[in-house]
Amino acid sequence: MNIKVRFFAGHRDIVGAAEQSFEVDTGATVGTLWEVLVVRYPRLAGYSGRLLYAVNQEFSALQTPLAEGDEVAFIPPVSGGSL
Amino acid sequence: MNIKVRFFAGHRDIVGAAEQSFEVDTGATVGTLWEVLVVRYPRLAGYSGRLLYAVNQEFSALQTPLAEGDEVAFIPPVSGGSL
Amino acid sequence: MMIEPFVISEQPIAPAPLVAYVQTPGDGAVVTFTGVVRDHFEDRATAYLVYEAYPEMAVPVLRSLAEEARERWPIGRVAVHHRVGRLEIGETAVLVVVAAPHRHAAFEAAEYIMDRIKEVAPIWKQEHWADGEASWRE
Amino acid sequence: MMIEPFVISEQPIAPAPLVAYVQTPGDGAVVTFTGVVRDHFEDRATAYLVYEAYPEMAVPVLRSLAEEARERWPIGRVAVHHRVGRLEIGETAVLVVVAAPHRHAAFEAAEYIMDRIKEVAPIWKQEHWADGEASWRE
Repeated sequence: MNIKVRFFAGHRDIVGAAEQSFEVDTGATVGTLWEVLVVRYPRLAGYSGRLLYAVNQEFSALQTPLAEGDEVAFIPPVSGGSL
Repeated sequence: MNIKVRFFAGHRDIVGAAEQSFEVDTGATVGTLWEVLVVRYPRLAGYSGRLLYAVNQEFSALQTPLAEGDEVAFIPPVSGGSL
Repeated sequence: MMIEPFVISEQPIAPAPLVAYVQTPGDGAVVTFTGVVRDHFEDRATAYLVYEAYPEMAVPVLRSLAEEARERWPIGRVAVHHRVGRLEIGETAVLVVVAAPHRHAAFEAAEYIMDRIKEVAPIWKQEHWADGEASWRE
Repeated sequence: MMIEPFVISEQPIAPAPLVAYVQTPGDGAVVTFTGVVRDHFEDRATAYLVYEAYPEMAVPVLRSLAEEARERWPIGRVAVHHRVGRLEIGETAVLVVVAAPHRHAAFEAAEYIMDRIKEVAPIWKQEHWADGEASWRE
């Protein structure tokens, strides 16, 4: 399945791109896609467990299954501290 | 002692004046002045216990002693309900 | 323009100069409370309101309420303007503006000041009902 | 003028149209939170900020946070505008405006929405320090 991944903020700096496409196996989930990314970009590992996940602009979970053409975003921490 | 009394809102409607002067005995307090007013304007009695008191624009108490030339205000309830 | 932070006036209240006044470079949060004349109170239709103040006392009271808030929360500048006279529905009767380094203090302090205004500031409101009657809100 | 209540934009935020938008004749209270770029963070001097958003998602998230607040408190209209791009010290990054019949609900809802924005809205802040370094606030 072809999945589009959007990268923002610190993630975009690490990956060097705002958007990339990935081929994943049928049955892949948000979590398995994240593992693929961490292998390719080891500096992402520090974000594990501190992320929010979105599939097609909806909040999702690591267990959420993916489908052909989905847009996935791994949302780095947004807690902008205290305005 | 000559004391100036300011009347506001519902009090002014009852008394029919925004300001009046009263002669009180030496030793008079905010509380004794209020009793004088209630005798003269019985409709003020309903405000007893629901007032704030000011002498010379400072919050005061029923026990506060008065002095010649003081300006006293009996402040009807200001709780404007809930904006 | 010279801004007076604590004012009782018959003039309409313009929020922008007050918000600009409280904002200093160290404060990241500004909370503004706008009290607006509503069209009803407890199911009874309002035509307009008349506010009256004891202004020589009310202005120092507003200033002291800001000091009370400052003793409780780390806040920056505060401004409070209250209108008196006749106000139509939708007009602003009171504006409380509080700046602070962090937002929670600004929210708490602004609500505290407004609550205290309702408790002790010598400012009264006369409801003029749509049916022609009038009554002081006590 | 047609007002969009939930907006992510590079344009400066003008509070007056949003405050006018949320005000309806039944609501006596309007609470406005203004988030302003500060000149420092934890003792380090800031030069300017850059905000970035996932806008296709952030706008619906802002709308859903207003709905969350509406389930918790009796409130009227809500508007949230968030700026992105480069912001100088003193500029407004975010404006949250909540109207309600009564003030406590307006205060609570505005603070709740702002807290939730900080928790889940896909909007990031890059601090550009006065010493020339830059870092994402995470």
